[in-house]
Amino acid sequence: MSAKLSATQIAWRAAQEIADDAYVNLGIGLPEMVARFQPPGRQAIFHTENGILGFGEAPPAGEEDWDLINAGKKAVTLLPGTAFFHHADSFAMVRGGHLDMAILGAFEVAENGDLANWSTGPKGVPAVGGAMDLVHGAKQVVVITEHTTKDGKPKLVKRCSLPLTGVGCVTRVYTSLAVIDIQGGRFILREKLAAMSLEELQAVTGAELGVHGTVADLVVPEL
Amino acid sequence: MSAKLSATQIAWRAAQEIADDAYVNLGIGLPEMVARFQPPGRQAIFHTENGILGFGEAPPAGEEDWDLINAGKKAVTLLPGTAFFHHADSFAMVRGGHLDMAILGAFEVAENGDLANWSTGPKGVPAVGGAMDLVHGAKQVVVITEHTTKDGKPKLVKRCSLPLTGVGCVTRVYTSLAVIDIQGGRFILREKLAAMSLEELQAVTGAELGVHGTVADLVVPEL
Amino acid sequence: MNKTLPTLQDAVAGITDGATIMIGGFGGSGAPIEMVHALIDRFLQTGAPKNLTVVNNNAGNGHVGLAAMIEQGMVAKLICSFPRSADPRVFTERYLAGKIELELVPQGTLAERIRAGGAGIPAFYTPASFGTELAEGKPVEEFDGRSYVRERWLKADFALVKAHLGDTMGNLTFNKAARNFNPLMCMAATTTIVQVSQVVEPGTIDPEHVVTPGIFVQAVVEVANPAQEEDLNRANAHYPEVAA
Amino acid sequence: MNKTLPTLQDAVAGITDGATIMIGGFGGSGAPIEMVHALIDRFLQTGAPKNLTVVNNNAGNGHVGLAAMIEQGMVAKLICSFPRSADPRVFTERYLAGKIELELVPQGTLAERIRAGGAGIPAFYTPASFGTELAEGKPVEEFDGRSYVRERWLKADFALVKAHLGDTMGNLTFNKAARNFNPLMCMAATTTIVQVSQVVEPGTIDPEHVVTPGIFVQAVVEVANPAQEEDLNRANAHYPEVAA
Repeated sequence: MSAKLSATQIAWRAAQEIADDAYVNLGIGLPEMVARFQPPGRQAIFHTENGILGFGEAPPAGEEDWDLINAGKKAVTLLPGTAFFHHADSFAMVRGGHLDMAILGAFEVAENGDLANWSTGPKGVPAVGGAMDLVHGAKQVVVITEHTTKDGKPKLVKRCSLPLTGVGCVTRVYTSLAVIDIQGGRFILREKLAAMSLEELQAVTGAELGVHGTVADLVVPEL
Repeated sequence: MSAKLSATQIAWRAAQEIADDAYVNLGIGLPEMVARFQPPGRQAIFHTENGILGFGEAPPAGEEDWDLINAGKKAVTLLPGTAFFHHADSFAMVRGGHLDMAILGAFEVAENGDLANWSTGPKGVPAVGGAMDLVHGAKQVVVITEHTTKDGKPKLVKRCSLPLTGVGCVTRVYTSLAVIDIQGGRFILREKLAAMSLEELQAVTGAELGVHGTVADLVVPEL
Repeated sequence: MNKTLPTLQDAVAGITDGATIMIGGFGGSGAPIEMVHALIDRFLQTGAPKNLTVVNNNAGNGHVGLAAMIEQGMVAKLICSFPRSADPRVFTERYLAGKIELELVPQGTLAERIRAGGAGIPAFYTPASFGTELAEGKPVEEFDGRSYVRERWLKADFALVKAHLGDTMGNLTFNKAARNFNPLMCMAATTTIVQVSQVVEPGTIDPEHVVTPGIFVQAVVEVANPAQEEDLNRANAHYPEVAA
Repeated sequence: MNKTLPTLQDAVAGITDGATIMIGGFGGSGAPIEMVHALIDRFLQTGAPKNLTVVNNNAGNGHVGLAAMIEQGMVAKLICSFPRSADPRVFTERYLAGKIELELVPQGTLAERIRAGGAGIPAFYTPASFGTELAEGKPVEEFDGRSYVRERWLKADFALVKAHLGDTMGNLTFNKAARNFNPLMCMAATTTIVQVSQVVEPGTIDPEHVVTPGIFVQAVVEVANPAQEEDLNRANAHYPEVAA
């Protein structure tokens, strides 16, 4: 295993925690990958903001139906039991607390559960999509992310410096180095790569990593 | 013609004012009768609160489908172009200003357009139904009513004494004696029975009847 | 995933004393009569559930369904828009005797409050009831020169709903105007229990024709030939049956 | 009753300078491209309409549909949730140059504001955006211990919508996830104009399967084989066509 998990491996790890029959929304980009790695025997029902519940994976290239897409505008397929609905009903599912889990990407996650994932500041074009609704609606809001930015700065921080997506909303983070819960305004380390010491992990994390009981090894297959 | 219009005749008179293709909600009771008297060549689309647009008249006795009823719980029939929808969508049509006309009954109508039609006071069981939504939603709110109560008291009054259904909402009243507009906080007489003088009509009306221009004869066929 | 339950007894087994229950239907159309009768059976056998708050458009008709529940004394409070019917005596007598509480809500506001409960909207403004006694004590605000009343969402512990087809994942269709409050109540309850005329396999209902997606449904039970309240009342039925 | 119009030119003829226009679709799915192109044709021929406020989930992709409208300079302001796409350059360049105004709205709030506009709800509370810069200047209130932001309804002068079947009374169905914002926008505009793949007679669409009842629709025009924005963009199409 390399020094950190690949994006695919982070997605795999997060997928192991999705319960059978759970209703789950996967954010655009990396989170979309999670669907591929559900453990055998488990079948979550995936929701997409643009009005589909219970869709299946991407069709082969050339067989796309561009009226059958997910929130990332990628083509998906039907499964038995799929339902279509309009955007207000779709966000009733989100805001009304009907989803079991939302899995989102992040620029920063703070130890108080704040999430920043929509804007890198006043330059450029801001785009929020459904993230601000998802963070307040799903029963569990989970983040998957690299542990640090490309230039090595912590993405898990004491307080977010970037514009917030939501306040106190994230309860678990799967990173390229660790699995971390957010409880009582603190990061609680649950799993870390075996090759890394707690001190090394702390050094690339922007707020204190608490430990309750044992910290398990973060074990992910080669993918 | 008798000294006043029958209930059926009031309904007939109101029906003459419904435009072709208008979307119309008819209140429970007397207003339901209006649908029968649309002039030849005109076809309004009737809405009922319980989730049907474009239904037809009652089926023959014994052929009722009790899942196909109007707001008065009377059986209706399908027409080509009927649509079913749930109660929130139904009242979106009402509240959102999509209906051209609502025709309601009344206990009292005041010269300021206030309507009282749901409660006769603290005794008995109050029941409001959809009236409070209809009076604020339809583009035109019309009342059909006897001109006076059974014991001869005016139903058209200066200010309502009974609990209000809506404030300043009624714009026209069809009674057993007259057709009256409400404009600028006043009753304006448009039509009256030819056999009745203005003074006689004023005597059974609880607020001043203004006259703008001519007052036409209220002419209704025997029914 | 299989949300079906084998019997009506299973369907109503979890309903607790003091619960808030939304019961679908507009008058008899869309009313889950068999499920309500199963709940009455349980009450007669065990004394529970009682002290219930019921949300329904009406207050029952005759001596079956919701009226029979009220007649048994199971209902402490009713939230409805129109507590009148062809035969409203069961409710009327208890209400005038002070034995049941009534919260009267304009019908469109009732529908919107239930939808808001399901959609995570804690409050909204409506023109309905402005200037009337049903708005007393409620915040009022002006928008664009018109006055509106603020209303709160309405949620429930349970929704008892009648649908037409239901697949094992809880996707539902309804029959004609029996749709009414049913899809909204599915959204607004912690536990939504649906009696359907037929349970079908996922994929049987065209995804374009699903009215209530399964995410809003926790349990489905088949009642193959459901009674119509109107027919029962025309036959002067009582539940439970009384000796003639 | 017959709400059909013979041509796309008729459909867009009444749209005025400075109007607020809702345009359906989520990305390309459900986007009424042919109707938007007819509107561009009219602008190129007559100089109108311009100075438009457009409500859409996105900000166009490539050089067709909404992106082409923006490229022609017809749009003064965009209200959307996600002004990014595979090729967002048309919007991005105008935005960064200060030539187009952007009101960014969380997607669920955008949908609910449009529904509220159609449903006569002038304002509602949502948890979305609480504590973020998108809530700045908006009233905040606590309900049951949680904080919510008050949002206003969104209405439009016109909605340009794409549907699948439409009958002459304006009853509509949609194709799969091309439904998205389209039924909501039908409700929220003074004049809703719909391009459908096929016009059918009333009664052809089962009343149970009507998604948008005709009361929300003012005009219907048939576009038999509508293009998909995704296909146009993969072919690097421009509207109007540019010399290669």
